[in-house]
Amino acid sequence: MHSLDFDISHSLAGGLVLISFMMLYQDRLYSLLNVFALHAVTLSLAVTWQAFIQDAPHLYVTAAIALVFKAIIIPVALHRIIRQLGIHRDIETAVGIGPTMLAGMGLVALSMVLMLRVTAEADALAREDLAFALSVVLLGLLVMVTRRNAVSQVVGFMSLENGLVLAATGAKGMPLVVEISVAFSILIAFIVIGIFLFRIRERFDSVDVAALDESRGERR
Amino acid sequence: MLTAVAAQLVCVAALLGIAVLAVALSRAKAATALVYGATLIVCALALIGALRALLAGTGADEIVLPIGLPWLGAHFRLDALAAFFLAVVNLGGAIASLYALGYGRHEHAPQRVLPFFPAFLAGMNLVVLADDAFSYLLCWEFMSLASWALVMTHHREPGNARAGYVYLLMASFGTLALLLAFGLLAGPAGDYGFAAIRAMPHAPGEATMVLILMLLGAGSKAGLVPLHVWLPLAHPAAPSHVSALMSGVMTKVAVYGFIRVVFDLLGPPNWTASVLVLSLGGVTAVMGILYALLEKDLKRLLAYSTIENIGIIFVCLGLALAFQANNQTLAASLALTAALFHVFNHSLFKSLLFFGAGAVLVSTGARDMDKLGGLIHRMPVTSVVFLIGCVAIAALPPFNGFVSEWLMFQAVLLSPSLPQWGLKIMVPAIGALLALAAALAAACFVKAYGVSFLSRPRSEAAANAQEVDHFSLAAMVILASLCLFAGIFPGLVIDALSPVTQQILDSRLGAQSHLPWLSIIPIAERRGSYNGLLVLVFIAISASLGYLAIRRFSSHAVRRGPAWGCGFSDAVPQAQYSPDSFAQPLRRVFGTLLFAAREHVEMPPPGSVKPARFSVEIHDLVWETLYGRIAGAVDTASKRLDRWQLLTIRGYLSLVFATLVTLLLVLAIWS
Amino acid sequence: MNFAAFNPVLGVVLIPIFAAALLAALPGYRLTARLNVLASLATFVCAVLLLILPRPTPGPYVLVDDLNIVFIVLNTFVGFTTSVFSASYIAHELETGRLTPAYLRFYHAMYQTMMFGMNLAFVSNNIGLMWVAVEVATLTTVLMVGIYRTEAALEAAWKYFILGSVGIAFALFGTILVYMAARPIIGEGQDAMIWTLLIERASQFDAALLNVAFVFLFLGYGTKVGLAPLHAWLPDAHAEGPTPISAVLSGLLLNVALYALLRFKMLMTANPGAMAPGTLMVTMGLTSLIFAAFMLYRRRDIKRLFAYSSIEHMGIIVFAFGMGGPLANFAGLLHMVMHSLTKSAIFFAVGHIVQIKGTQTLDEIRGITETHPALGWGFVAGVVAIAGLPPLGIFMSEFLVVSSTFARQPLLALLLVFGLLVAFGALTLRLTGVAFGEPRGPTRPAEASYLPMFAHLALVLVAGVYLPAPIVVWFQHVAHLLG
Amino acid sequence: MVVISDILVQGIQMLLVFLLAPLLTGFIRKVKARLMRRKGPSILQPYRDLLRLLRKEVVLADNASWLFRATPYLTFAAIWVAAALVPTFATGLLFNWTADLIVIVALLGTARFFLALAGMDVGTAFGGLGSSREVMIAALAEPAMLLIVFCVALVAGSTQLSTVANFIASSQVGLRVSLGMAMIALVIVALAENARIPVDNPSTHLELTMVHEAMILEYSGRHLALIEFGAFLKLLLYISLIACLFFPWEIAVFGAGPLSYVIGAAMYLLKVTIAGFLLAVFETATAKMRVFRVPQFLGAALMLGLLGTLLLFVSKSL
Repeated sequence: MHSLDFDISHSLAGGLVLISFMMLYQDRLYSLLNVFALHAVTLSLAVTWQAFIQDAPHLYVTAAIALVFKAIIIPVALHRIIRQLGIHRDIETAVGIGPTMLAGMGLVALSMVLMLRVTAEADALAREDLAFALSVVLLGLLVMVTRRNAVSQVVGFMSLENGLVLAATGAKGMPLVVEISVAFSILIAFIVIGIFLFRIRERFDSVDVAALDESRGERR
Repeated sequence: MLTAVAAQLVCVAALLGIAVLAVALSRAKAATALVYGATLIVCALALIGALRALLAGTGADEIVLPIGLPWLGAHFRLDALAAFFLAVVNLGGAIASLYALGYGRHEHAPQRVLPFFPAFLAGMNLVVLADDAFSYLLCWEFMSLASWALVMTHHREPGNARAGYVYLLMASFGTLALLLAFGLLAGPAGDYGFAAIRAMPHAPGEATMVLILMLLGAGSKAGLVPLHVWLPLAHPAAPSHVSALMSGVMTKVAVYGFIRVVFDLLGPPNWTASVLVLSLGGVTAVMGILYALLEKDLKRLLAYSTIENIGIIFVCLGLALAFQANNQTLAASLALTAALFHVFNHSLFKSLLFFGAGAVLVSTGARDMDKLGGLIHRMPVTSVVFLIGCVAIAALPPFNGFVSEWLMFQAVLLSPSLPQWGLKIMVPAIGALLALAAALAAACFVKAYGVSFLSRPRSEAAANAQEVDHFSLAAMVILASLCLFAGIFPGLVIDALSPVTQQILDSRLGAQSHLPWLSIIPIAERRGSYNGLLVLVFIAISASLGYLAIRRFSSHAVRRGPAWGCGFSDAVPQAQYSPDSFAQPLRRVFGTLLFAAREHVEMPPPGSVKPARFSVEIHDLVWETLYGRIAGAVDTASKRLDRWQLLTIRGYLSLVFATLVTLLLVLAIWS
Repeated sequence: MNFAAFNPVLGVVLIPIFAAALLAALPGYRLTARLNVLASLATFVCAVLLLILPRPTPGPYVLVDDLNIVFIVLNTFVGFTTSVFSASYIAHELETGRLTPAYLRFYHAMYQTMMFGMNLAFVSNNIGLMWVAVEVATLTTVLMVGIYRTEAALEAAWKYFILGSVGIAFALFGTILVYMAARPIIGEGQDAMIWTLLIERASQFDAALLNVAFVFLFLGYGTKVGLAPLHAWLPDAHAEGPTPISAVLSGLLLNVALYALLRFKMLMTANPGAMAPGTLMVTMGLTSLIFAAFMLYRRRDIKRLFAYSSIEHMGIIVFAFGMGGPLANFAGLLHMVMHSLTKSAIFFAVGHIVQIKGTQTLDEIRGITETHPALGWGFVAGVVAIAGLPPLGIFMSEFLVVSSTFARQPLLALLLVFGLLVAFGALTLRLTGVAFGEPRGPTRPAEASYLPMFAHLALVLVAGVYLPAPIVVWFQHVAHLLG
Repeated sequence: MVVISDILVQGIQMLLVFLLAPLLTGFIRKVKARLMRRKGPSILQPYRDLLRLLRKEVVLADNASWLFRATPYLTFAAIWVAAALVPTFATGLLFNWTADLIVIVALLGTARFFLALAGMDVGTAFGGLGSSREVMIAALAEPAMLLIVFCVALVAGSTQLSTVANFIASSQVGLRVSLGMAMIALVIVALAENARIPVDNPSTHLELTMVHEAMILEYSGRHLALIEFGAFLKLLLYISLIACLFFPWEIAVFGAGPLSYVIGAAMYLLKVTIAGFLLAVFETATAKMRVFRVPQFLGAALMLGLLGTLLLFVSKSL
């Protein structure tokens, strides 16, 4: 039983990392959103499994939030935004896909080295879980850093947050997990609304640097 | 009954009270008279207290107040060294207040001076009294801050803002250096009390480090080259009575700090340390006076001359260090006496000269010597006292400046007894530098007096100048008489200084005041002696003899006529020697190397009616090579770093990301 | 109601949140501004009661100890004075039409919500709750920064929001890791997040896990502290929001994050196997100090200038805590208090100056001491204090930091001194420009009370010369706690 | 009784230098003239010049101040006092301990200070030119002078002239290279200080080459007489100084009795005569140098002084 528990959660968490890699690989916005929806579904599965094996019913709420909000509402909303704002559908990369993948692998290796050594005393499940979660967090951040489109950056942030939820649920008995996942969902909602309201069409750095400096009165 | 130190602190509190009162009164008409009158009285009381403590020689008197650093309290101590410097401070303060009773009336923004003037005096008093590192630094910076506010009095005048800025920056630099020095002295446990520091042994390397830091810290306040740059900017920018205090007194407080830490707290020095002090002092003396020589702004000239005098004082201190390091305490006390004597002297004549410059400024509105001239006819009293100041500062007998330089040369002449070859060879060379500085000082003050007070007026304002008020004149006359007094009765001053050397070096010069004819014999009669009184009497007798003889035997006829101008009579006043042209020979000799001075002559071809043009370019190499580069480096660095401020959000995120990854990598590799 | 049974902790937390609800509902500028002041005063009174009355025993959610009481009192005090300042400031904003009454209502509600978040963060004994509270405070300030809805303000708010969110995520990850480290020792559930329990057993935690946790916490909360290179949001947020918010940001919000950092630092030091957090803090502190010092030179906007100065001072404070030891910790604590008081006083002055001159551009502000003596000299005193000159309070802490560091790590002290000097040069350069010279721009008198500014400055002045013994003992105890 | 004789000897010395000074200048002029195969004026001509000047009226510039009129008396007095303090024929005079070598140098400095001021007073270009060049020369001569003092003081262990003279006369010293260097340096300084060729030409009146003469151009009548007299005294002073420091042979020790005083006086006269003769020969054989060559000339003195001091250290340590 223990080994089955372990294998399933292991493979789900591993799947999450894999899907993070897939995100790095995407060069179309729509496909990125789809991959992200897959990410969220996988997360929701992983959380459900954790709820089951930890016998923690409140985690089902978290899983439900992940499924409904992140796998369905957000991708749909982003689809609409892309359409309505007429966002260019290619993903502009600041760093090429190849180097990004390499960097991603480096990051995963780094988190493995760190976490596996770190949590030698903890139970294997938590250990693996943490290592994967850290990988997901770092990969999410990598997406944010290397992609120029606002939408892909939001996606990066959300996958980062998925990593957090993974870690939180993997930490057995951790209180406040639900609250945290709710809080984060609100945060993400804010971001998405922000994009829509402020018409940040292309990227976070859409504003031309020079214009930005003038508005700050800092240019000389 | 108050103890001596408590009485001094009461005076300080009174000064601070006056400062607060001045804020409240600043709009009132009588404020000027009230504030300066009150500071005059308080400073006079404090002066009496300090003199009593110095002359009575009752030993140290301490008090701890429950303020300042919480677990330490604020320690204050009045010993002979502090008493001497308190006397200098309060003498300067009292006379400056007297002067300001008249001079202050011409101030158009008194509310910018009145609160800070007493605060400044209080700060200087407190620095001298402070007996723990925290109080010391706090008071030190308070003093800087108050004087900075005074420098900013005339903030609208061009250049003054920059002067204040450079001043504040250098003051802060100095304070930080002092802070580091005290940090070293106090050790990791943080024993900031001077008593604890004095009791602690200090390793040689640490001592050298402290000395260097003190040279940076106290030296920047005193004006050692190359830390002097703020001084000629800031001192002249303040109102003249404040300039007098800054130049005459505040630099001495810096000297006090140096003596207190290096001689008192640090214990016996290493002789190599003295090499540093000596060479810095020598360079400062010569450079300072050369700058002064090239200057044509009267107050800046005086400020540069302050740098020279500080150099002289530091040379004396370096000599004292050298002798002390070799246990030749009598010689050390001679050198220290010379230093302290010069401290006293310089506070007198530099205040006098700044007062004179202030009087000139009031009556002509000009500091630029190119606009002065002929004031000896319009300002009879000022011109006499200013002349006395000039003679005194040029180290000419029978005035006081000569006595301290004479003592210093006596100390220099004792240097062959030093065992170290480096010092043996170096000290005479430094002595020659000082002789050069003295001669240049004479040249410089011939120029200052000759151009401003003698010759023909170079501007309308100078031609119509009026003598200043009686308060100002009284202050200047008092200082001039003190200059003469200290010059002809040097034995009294030396005896008054002996408690200080006794305290610091455990050695003193023989008592002088009972010697016949009031001579001074610092070491032994066969080594050298001097009698200012007799020199004065001789000169007076000879001059009167000459005068009487001439009155008796020669023609009395006097005919007034135009000056001989080679046939060109009635030349315009601009044809006279100007400050620049007066300095030209010496500029040619020294300037090419030290100031990268170049003369450009534009001579029209024969037959052309165009005027010939002559211009001189002078570079302040210290400023350009050192400060200019530092400013440039800061500018470049900030420009480069500023690029990191113009990133996009993604850029910033990348920074965060990079930091995270770096830290994780470090963790992965390190653990 | 029995007075003894009254729990001031509840007051500290609940008064702001109720006030927020009330303010959101009430119309009218005068009333709401007064209510805002009143609520802040009441909170402050509660905080003082908290200080005076016997401490409540630590529960699962609430903790009051020597460390956080410093922060609470300071926080509520500055919150109170800022609300006084805000009352006169906002009136002017209404007049000039920069704010509408509706937004004003929002502003006041958010102000109290922010106070709630900060106070909650201080009193919470649960690291998860603390995280939530910090985030609440952050998000409310985000909203306030963008309240003017100019392009620049929105951009600033957006930047703050995004960088803040990443910080939030990091901090959360760190918190989870701490929980993971604590779980095997303390057991599952809420107990493993309770600070008092954590610190008791910290020595048994897995050191390596704590290390990773600390890196994340440090970066997460460090983003809010404004440590370089995580500081990018800070200058914009300060410059574009209303000035009371700038004052609160610099004076208080940075402290909240700093407080969180300190708590985790204590955890790290309690564990013998964990890496010394000092090195990291010292490095980042110095980086922030020196970087911000250079940045000060090229600022053209007066509020941005002082925002960088906040980064600089946070650098010094983090450096001091990183050095550790009774002296440096004492100094760090003192510096933090002094910085809060001084910096908010400066922002009060800056607020008035900007309102008079109608511009934030440094070059267009000249000769304030001449046209507005009280305001001008108040500003001078503030800048002089923040630059570390005596007899004002920051001098004492800088004195202690530098001198104690120099005796232990001379090289670090030299770097520190270098940074201080560079920053000093920039600040005084700007000070000279703003306070002196030929006056420029409008010179109408300010219709404002300078009371909050002078109250802060007076406190700073007194603290610089005389620290009452009880405060010293208390701070020393805290310094000892911090290790 | 002793005091009276002391004062008497001191008075004789003062009178001696007073009387001798113009004679020395007359002598030098005579020798120079003879060397140029001119007949030259009488050796007593300087006295006559002085008397003539005294009888002339004073022409003052319109804007001359009191300082201008007081300076001749002051400078004369200062130089006379200085000259009286240098032992000529006897050491240990009553007031010798009033002042040492440094004071004497400084007294001359005072005199020059006031003369330079007076040169500035009237406000003509000449006065300024003279003053500025004069102070330049002085500025360079003084460090050299100090090194000479140092060198001598190092040998004798004193700056007191009587002590130095007695010490060197006591022939414990022998011949020293460093003393020789110091002497050459002192000669150079003396030439510069007395405005002699090659630094300055006392008899020129070509404005652009003048230094000292330009400075006192405005003086006339009794004022000029005093200044001229001061210059004579100064020349004698320096020659006495050289004699006393480096050739103190047969100088009378204080209280040694009238005979040794007489011998000392005779020797002194001889020394002065020889020095005057040498000076005249030197001045005849040399040309005046450009003003801006003077620094190099005086720099040589400085170097010699320094070298002398260093050599002394070396020889002392051997």
